[in-house]
Amino acid sequence: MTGKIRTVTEVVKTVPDGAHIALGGFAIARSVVAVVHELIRQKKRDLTLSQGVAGLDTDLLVGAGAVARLIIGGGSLDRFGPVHCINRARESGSLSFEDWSSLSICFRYLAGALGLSFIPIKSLIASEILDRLENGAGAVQVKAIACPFTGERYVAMKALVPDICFVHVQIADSEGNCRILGPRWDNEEQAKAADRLVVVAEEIVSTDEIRREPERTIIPAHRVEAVIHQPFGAYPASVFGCYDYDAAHLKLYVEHSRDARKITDYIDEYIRGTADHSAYLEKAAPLQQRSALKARPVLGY
Amino acid sequence: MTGKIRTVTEVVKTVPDGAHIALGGFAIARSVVAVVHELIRQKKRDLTLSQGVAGLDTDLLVGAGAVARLIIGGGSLDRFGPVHCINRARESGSLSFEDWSSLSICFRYLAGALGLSFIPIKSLIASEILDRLENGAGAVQVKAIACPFTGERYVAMKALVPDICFVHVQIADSEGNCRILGPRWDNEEQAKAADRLVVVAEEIVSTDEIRREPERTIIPAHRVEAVIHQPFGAYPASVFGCYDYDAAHLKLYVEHSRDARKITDYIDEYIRGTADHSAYLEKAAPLQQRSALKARPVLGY
Amino acid sequence: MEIRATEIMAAAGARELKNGETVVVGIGLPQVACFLAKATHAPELTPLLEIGVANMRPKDTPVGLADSRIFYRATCWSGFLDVMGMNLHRGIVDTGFLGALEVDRFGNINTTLSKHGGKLRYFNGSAGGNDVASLAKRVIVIMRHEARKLPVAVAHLTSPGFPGGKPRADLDLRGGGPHRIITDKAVLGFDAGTRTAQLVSLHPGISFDDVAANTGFPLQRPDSIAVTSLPTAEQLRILREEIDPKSVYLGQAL
Amino acid sequence: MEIRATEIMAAAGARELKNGETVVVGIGLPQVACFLAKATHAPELTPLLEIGVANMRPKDTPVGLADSRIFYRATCWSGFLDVMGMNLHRGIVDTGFLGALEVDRFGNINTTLSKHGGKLRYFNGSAGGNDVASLAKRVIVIMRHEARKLPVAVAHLTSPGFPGGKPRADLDLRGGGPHRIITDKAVLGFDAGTRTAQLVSLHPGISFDDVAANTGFPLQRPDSIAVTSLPTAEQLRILREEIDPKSVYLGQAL
Repeated sequence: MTGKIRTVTEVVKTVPDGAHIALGGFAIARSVVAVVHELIRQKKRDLTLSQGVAGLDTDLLVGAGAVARLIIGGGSLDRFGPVHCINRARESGSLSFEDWSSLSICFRYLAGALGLSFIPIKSLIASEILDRLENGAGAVQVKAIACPFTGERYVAMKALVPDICFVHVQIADSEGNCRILGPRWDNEEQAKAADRLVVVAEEIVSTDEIRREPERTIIPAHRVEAVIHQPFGAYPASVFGCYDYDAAHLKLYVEHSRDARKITDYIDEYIRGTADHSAYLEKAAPLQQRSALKARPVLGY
Repeated sequence: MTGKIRTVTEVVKTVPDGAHIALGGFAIARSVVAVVHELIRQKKRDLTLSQGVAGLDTDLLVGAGAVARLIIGGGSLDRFGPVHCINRARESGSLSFEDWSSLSICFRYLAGALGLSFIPIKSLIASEILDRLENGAGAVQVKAIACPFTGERYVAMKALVPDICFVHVQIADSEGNCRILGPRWDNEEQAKAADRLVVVAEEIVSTDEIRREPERTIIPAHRVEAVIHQPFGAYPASVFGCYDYDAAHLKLYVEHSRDARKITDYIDEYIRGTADHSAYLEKAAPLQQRSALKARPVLGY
Repeated sequence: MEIRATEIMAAAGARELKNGETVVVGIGLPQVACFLAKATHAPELTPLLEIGVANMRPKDTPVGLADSRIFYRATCWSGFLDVMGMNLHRGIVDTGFLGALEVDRFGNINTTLSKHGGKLRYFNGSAGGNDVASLAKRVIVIMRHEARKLPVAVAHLTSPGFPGGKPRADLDLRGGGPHRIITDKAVLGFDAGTRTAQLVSLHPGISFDDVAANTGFPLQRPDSIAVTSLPTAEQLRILREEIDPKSVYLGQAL
Repeated sequence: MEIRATEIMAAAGARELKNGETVVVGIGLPQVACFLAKATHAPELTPLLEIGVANMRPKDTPVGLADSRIFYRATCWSGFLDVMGMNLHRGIVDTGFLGALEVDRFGNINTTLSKHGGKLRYFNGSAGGNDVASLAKRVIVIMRHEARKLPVAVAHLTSPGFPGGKPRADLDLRGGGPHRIITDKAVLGFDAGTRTAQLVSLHPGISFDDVAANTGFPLQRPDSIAVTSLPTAEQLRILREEIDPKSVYLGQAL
């Protein structure tokens, strides 16, 4: 039974311009590349993006000019380089930028997930991150408060409640019960904070299989609006247990992302120039190449 | 290698009178009976106990007169009956009592686990639970506050940080990496809130086994001070995946717990009258009886 | 076999649940009502247990919330923080079922103590009850219909309905509050204006005077009195053959 | 083979770690230093990764924190909330290792931007850096020794050391703050009174004048100058044969 299984094209059609999107990737791991490519193909505009540590997915969206506002804790492509498109956009001031830390973004998602409109934290204090938030786009998101019991001073942060969250997982059933293999960074909190949740799964299993190990269900089906079944949906990023990152393609990406014109060439060739994710995969990594990236069962990469 | 493996006797010797102990059981499931019995044998006094939903473990300690203060969200022995010893102590006013709800206790443990000195909640509002806290023992634990961003009114609660937490788990290694099978109620939050953490495990596995499925580690070793290996350590309560509750012994317990004198008879016979948990098991549930309670692998009970 | 009051109650409870909803249930009739709805008009219902369970398939008639039999073959095992924090407190739980020692005319619930005959006796307290009553969009109470269990005012306000008859918003309560009280004699609802309990329907063969005499607070006689629909033959078959074959929940004296 | 500066740095980092401690590490030299300590005097060290990893056994020289190779065979895979919330924010992380674009005389760290030559350039930002600097009991920075990377004041205070030279408590910061700056030329520490960076030891063959000339803030010449201990033969063997056989971290230009 197909349940909530939808194509990425169908799902992205339901994302309005200007929406606040939370992305589940971290640097070059479980990046929601299939979704980001389709957001670019469908020419979505003025998006607000939030993420703990931005990576390939967010850098691409910024490079495509789809983003008006960024709310992130940091950004990196690991050793392959910095997030050039994001950094360039900051330097040119072409988008509204909120700089946080990994834990403060996680706490803000946690507050959203728990239905708390605010949460205190002991990070950010006495830093220029806080100064910039207080004097900039984040001014209405932070406030100095004291513990009503101990008097200890905290930074109160407003809950982060994305309109829609996209998380890339290894295993799901057609109803949306999800398993995440390996570390989960802030995926559970961001997924449960969002008003709408869509998961991209490498593999679809039966609900009976899910019922065999319910402890492993990180996201239960009733929270999930749609399930996109897309093997290699994070390529060229890695998905633990499924496939490794493609170092050659990441180098190619970074070469292009250094330069505003060249990133457009990349996007035209690999994204706008391909009809869908399958066509993109055939172009960027034909079957033989994908097979070589497949994870070995014990190593997981 | 023995790592952090200790006997319940050794561990309980390190618990000072007057300590705040968090217990991991829920009604008649994963109750930390082996620890509670030893606390009674070693005549610990003036304990503060906190727990989400009190059950057999807490009722026993209260019945033995070891508890000076109770902080719980509720209490029950499921269909076997109410927590007679706890209710009787309340009626006679023989202990200081803080009545909360399951979620408010969980949020207070969460705050403790996250190193937040307080946390807001939208439960308790407009209830006599809150009135009693404000006018009684809980007065310094609750305070009305408003969200600094939305102005929404919350009850701020002080974090709950137990001196020592005892949690009964199915599987651990000798270093303290723990798996909990089945629902976990507030075990993770209370365990990570406490200043000291001791786990009682039904089965000890190698650390290599733990490294095969790290997603299943709910409590990592570096949080754990000691591991008590005690099969049937929760008897007559149930431990999902290991054994069922013993309905006959629970009925026997409830019959005794109804009456102040009779509960003393029970404690004298089954706890003070036995040298340790093995002697107690031999008396209360000889091998054949324990075998009959063993869980069937698929059903888990 | 004659239709039992418990079967009428289960069917009435099931009728209140819409397909696709998220429901916090407890052991006994709430769970039976939820699974009856799921087996009939609401297959995509998601039952949750406060201890950290979603979409379970109870087996061998569990004795309580902590019984391994109740969370058998669930699709998710988590904890309080997920079910009550990230669902209930997040505001996405549609219906919460609760039992009660007492429910008063404003739907306030007491599960903490009784003072009958001047003697103070304590019971289980809130557990998740106050959280469900505070936060669920809609609360349904299932209980025995008895005057002393339906007083003008509860002896202890454990879980809020409409305290003082006030609108929930004025009290800073998020959830929608009490929606139905389903008893062995009738279904009660709440007047939108006065927020007091009103008769919705009488179970077949039960008179208004019987209900009024067994209700501790004044109950207004409606101009026309509805009768609670009986369970259909198919509902009875599911209740008796699939959900509770040993008649553990449906056979008990409430 | 000659002892490399990176090997001296790794050994110096390892020396700062006591057995039984909990340590938040990153990719590269911090991870190498941590595993050197674990393989020698501190077998019960627990390395944590912010993404949700405890006690991993990295394999095949990972390229970063999100590389599956770095969290291989961990004893626990969780998330930010566990590692950074329930460990770091809970106050039980003993040491946090950080890298930096710039570190100033008060140990304040910049990982956000550079303004060299008047040109504003942005970098990775905080990620877990501000959280570690704010909350760990002790912070150790490992970096290349260059005047422009060790300025009087950072171009952007991403992660607090002793801002304004003030005591951390006066600033409401919980963690202990910067403890060591380990570079390819020397080990720096912080004066308890002035909270400014001081020379702790020079690596063998490095002169004070060399270090002073390559430090952007004034560095006081101690009366007697200690020399950083070289890695032992056993430490070198472990570094070269077990931890980084391909010389990926130890071979790189910092």
